[in-house]
Amino acid sequence: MVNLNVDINGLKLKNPVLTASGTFGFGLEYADFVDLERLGGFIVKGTTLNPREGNPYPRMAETASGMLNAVGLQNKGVDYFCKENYPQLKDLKTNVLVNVSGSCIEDYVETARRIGELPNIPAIELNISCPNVKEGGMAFGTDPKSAGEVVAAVRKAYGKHLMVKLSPNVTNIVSIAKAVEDAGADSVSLVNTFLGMAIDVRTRRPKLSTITGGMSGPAIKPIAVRMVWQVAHNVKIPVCGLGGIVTAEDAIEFLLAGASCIQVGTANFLYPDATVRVLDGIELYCEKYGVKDISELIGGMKQ
Amino acid sequence: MVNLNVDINGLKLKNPVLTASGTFGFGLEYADFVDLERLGGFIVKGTTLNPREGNPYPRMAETASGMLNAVGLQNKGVDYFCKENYPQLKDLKTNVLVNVSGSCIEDYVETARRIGELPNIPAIELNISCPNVKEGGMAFGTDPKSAGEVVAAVRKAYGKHLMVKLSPNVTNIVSIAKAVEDAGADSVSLVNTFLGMAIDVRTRRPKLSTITGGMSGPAIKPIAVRMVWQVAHNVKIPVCGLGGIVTAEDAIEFLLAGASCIQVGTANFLYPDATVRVLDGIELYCEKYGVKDISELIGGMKQ
Amino acid sequence: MSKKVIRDLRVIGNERIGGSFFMLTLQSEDALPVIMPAQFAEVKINNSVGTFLRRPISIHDVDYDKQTIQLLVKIAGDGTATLAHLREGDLLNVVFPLGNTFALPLSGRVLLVGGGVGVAPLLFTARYMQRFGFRPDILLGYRSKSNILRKEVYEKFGNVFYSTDDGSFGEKGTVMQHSIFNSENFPYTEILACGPEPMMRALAKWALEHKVECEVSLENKMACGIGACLCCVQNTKDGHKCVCTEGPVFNVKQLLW
Amino acid sequence: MSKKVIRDLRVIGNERIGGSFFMLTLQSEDALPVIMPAQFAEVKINNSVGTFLRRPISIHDVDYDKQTIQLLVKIAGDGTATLAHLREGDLLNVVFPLGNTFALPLSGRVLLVGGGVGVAPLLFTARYMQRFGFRPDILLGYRSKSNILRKEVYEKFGNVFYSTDDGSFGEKGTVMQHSIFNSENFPYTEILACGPEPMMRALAKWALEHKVECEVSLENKMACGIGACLCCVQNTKDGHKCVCTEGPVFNVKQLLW
Ligand SMILES: Cc1cc2nc3c(=O)[nH]c(=O)nc-3n(C[C@H](O)[C@H](O)[C@H](O)COP(=O)(O)OP(=O)(O)OC[C@H]3O[C@@H](n4cnc5c(N)ncnc54)[C@H](O)[C@@H]3O)c2cc1C
Ligand SMILES: Cc1cc2nc3c(=O)[nH]c(=O)nc-3n(C[C@H](O)[C@H](O)[C@H](O)COP(=O)(O)OP(=O)(O)OC[C@H]3O[C@@H](n4cnc5c(N)ncnc54)[C@H](O)[C@@H]3O)c2cc1C
Ligand SMILES: Cc1cc2nc3c(=O)[nH]c(=O)nc-3n(C[C@H](O)[C@H](O)[C@H](O)COP(=O)(O)O)c2cc1C
Ligand SMILES: Cc1cc2nc3c(=O)[nH]c(=O)nc-3n(C[C@H](O)[C@H](O)[C@H](O)COP(=O)(O)O)c2cc1C
Ligand code: FES
Ligand code: FES
Repeated sequence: MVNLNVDINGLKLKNPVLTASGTFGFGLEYADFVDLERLGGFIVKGTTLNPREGNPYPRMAETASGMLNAVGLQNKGVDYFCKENYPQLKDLKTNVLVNVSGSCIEDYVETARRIGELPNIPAIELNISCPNVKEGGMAFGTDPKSAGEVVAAVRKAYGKHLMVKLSPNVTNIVSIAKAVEDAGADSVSLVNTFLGMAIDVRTRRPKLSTITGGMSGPAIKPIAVRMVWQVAHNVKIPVCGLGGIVTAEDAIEFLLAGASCIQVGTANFLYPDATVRVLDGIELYCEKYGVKDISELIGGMKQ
Repeated sequence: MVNLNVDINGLKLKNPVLTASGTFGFGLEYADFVDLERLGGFIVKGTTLNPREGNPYPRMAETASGMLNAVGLQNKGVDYFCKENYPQLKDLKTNVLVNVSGSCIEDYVETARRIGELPNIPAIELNISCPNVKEGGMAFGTDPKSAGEVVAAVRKAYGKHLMVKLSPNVTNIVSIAKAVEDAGADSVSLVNTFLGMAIDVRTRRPKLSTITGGMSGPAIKPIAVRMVWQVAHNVKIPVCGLGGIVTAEDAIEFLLAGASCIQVGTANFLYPDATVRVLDGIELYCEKYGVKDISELIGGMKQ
Repeated sequence: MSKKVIRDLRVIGNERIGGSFFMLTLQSEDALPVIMPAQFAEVKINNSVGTFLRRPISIHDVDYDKQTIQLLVKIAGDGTATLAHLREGDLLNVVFPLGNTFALPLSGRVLLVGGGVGVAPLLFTARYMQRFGFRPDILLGYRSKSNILRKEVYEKFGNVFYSTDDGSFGEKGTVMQHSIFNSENFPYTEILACGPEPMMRALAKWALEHKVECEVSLENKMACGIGACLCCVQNTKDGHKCVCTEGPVFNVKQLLW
Repeated sequence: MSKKVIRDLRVIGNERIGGSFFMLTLQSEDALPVIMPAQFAEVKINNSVGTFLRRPISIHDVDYDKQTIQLLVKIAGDGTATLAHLREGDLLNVVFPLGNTFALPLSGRVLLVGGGVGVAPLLFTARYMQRFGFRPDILLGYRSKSNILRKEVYEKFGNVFYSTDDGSFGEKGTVMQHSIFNSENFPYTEILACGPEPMMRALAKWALEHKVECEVSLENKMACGIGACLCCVQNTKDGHKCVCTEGPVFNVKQLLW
């Protein structure tokens, strides 16, 4: 028997497998394929203070080993979440985290505060890295100062576990991670999507209505692993790693690089049961290589 | 007949197809597969003032739709180039550019100066973006101020066409491009490789001797196209686009985004005749879509 | 809606049926879930380097006894071209059944309208109606006589009318130019349609003008197919709706066309 | 070295030959270029999603009349597994012939030593020697009797000695434990070897100690295969050398083992 429990700075997960916001809906979409309670937890779609219609169609383009999206945080707002989604999720025996987005500090703070009132949401993931909204979003996550400011403000209004999701579209990811740590984050997750674009050469038009969008999938994994490795060796708070994880081996690569837990994102579209495939694969790997406790893998890369 | 000529701020190319430094050797390696004189030009391996042995093996890892390399600018130094390589290249009826690298400003300047004395090298590509060397390299290319300094210094010592190659590992590629333009660059090329890493989960060791390396190939194309689009709309000097180009359609995507010429890199490893495949495909595309002059495509994305 | 499944289905037939069309017959080891007309499958294409995401394909026909589903596919690019090369015995990983179904009663005087590969979901729709004792009329539009797909099968389930662009079979012109839409009285209470967007837009306009109930099945680009990613949205009078779960079938009154 | 070509070769045979080994026979429409012993091909594997770069595979045998080359391949991962599924008539895009050849004379008393899939280039080496009237001795190391590949073909070209780890055929133990290396006099003037790195390191050590000329063929990871990328370097007494162009064959005196 392998011990897969991890403790992310007080947030207890039965295993390190979470899902990435925006790729797992509200979890229930996957209930036909996945026993949700087997997961370490899942992170629901980006939630904002007010409802958002998101960006116009087309919002998606396929790329080599990846995809671009320009959903633009379509969601029904935090109150709808509290009233309609939360009751369906609150009794699940797993960790349900809410991904909180905003276009100004006040919005982030107020959304976080309202989520904070829900007893069975143990943590939020603060999204300061969405490339698909005009104001806010990624702008906060690409500058240490403004990243620190929004985290500090939310920290005051939110008492539970505060995970902050970082943008990879930066020169120095460590400086952002440190700023966020100093401002009171309990953990960081990385990476969000890379800003990319694609043009249809037949029509000469951009493939996304917004021209640029966020790139995800296996294509980005090597950059994501590098950033996780850099951050994990330079901050004290735990790191949640993601970006292109499809298989258990991918997940283990992030753990070896220093992540304490991981998120499965775009892979859910390829295999709606990707999360349990990854989970089963991690267990198998541990058995095969004589790993008794998942903590042996975390940061376990040999040099 | 399609007119494929482009004029890159005085540098005349018979077509927009160049090759990316480090992926095309000194050109002659490809002579069995490609009529070198058909190309708009080619850019030879990164050259430094003194010989360099490069990094230890292993230097390469395959990734999803891409690869990591950690060659580390192995080369025999500028004098060897001038004495041994240049004579073999100087009579080719195409543009041979030298990619100039260094670990301090003085090295860049002196290497550029020596290359400047070779009558049949019409331009250099200044590599301020190599992620695979400890000092210099990418450090210059990730900060507008130091990027501007090295370009200004080389500008003084080098009178011919000065193309500056930008690193994509930055928050704001436009600010770097502008700094380089202000410092006297004649054109910019982008992108160099993305800093990434990969771990072998069986051995738990990094797949590269240097842990991190540079990622290239189709995986990075959407990010590269986005950066080219941003830069082309914010500087006046021409942009040479690259990153993941394998097919003519890929090349045209860069042209539509605003590149005046393109470079074929990693694709040369997949198909040693990739450059002529791209060139033939561009011509075919122009015929099919009634494009009379390649300049109609440059920046031709409709919004 | 019934439970969705992810399954490796075995290819037991892959038939070229003219032009760039082929028909895959896929067998499941376990009993099939309940499948409704217009539902679709998301197919994982493993050995096409250019195909990252699954491909949505309508369920063309269902045989619960044999535990088979059929997909009628047109080669549109790398992914579908790779499917065309599948051989008997190969496995195909499929997520199904996905999407909603027609909301209008399938019991009145129903006209099914299809164009090109849009005819795919109509066969199972007609078969489904037969099970409840109804027989739709079916209007199929093709480019030319040689493009007509599986003529006899459709004719088992309803009266089939044809229009071809070049007049080589049935009436000449588009489906909208067919006499059905251009005679004094229109005998149907509902129209259910699937086909290229321009055809559906023209049909929607006609139906709204003539106050005939009309539902169309849309084909937006999808990433997940199960309502999780919000990529496939169609703008409607009630805002963005997911084509994969709130569609593919929409009443034309809902659309902002 | 002869001109390198990039060609679509037609698969005219793909034979499973025990365990995870198979042999591809590939035919060229045009005359083959001149191929030397130990040269290799870079094979493009198109329909494996996990395989981005070409795969280097030694040229196992050559038939200039039939315009065929053969590759002896061991399934090591996705790429080689995909090759194992090629069927007659499929096309395979191949860049060849690549690399150097043995520099030692292939005319003296030559011992060829191979282990596992490292036996691949030795067949063509022996055939090449025969053409000039020479007959090498060949020592092949395998895990077990059941792993022995193409026994009769090697035996056509030389006396073959075997060692197996479990002693089920030939002498028990590794090739280095074979009596050839452990008797009073060693009758060969040169050793040419290909196999797993530990075997080659042991052989190199022995050859240096016993002052016997020895060349080994290495298998570093490659991206381009033609000397352009500088990824495949081997550290030698003269610095980094490209295994794809300055190798795959190296004299053990050159190596820093
Ligand atoms: C609900 C639904 C049902 C469908 N039913 C069928 C069917 O029964 N038979 C059939 O042949 N086709 C059907 N399609 C269309 C089919 O999904 C596309 O033809 C297929 O995805 C193209 O993939 P490709 O890799 O061959 O081509 P690509 O190279 O990906 O693209 C070729 C063309 O198809 C379009 N396309 C690409 N991906 C999608 C996508 N995910 N959704 C829609 N269009 C896309 C592209 O814009 C391009 O114009 C259906 C689509 C939807 C959404
Ligand atoms: C000059 C040369 C000649 C070779 N000749 C033969 C031969 O005749 N028959 C044969 O079966 N194999 C031969 N190989 C080895 C063969 O190239 C690898 O087994 C193959 O690349 C593995 O690809 P894969 O996708 O199946 O496995 P992967 O999943 O890529 O890897 C499986 C294993 O193979 C190793 N590997 C991956 N890529 C390479 C590479 N480019 N070079 C070396 N090792 C790699 C990996 O590290 C891993 O351990 C040769 C290699 C070289 C360099
Ligand atoms: C369709 C889509 C929607 C997304 N929406 C959100 C979101 O609302 N909030 C967020 O923080 N990240 C969002 N992301 C980013 C993912 O959570 C994740 O960071 C990214 O996709 C990289 O991981 P992956 O490669 O495993 O998908 C979204 C990604 C996709 C593909
Ligand atoms: C093996 C290898 C070596 C490279 N060496 C250099 C170099 O010496 N100088 C340089 O400016 N870029 C170098 N590059 C970067 C390429 O020129 C190019 O910027 C990058 O690979 C992206 O383009 P691609 O995706 O088309 O390969 C190298 C890339 C590879 C893969
Ligand atoms: S395709 Fe993901 S929501 Fe419809
Ligand atoms: S593989 Fe590129 S130099 Fe050898």
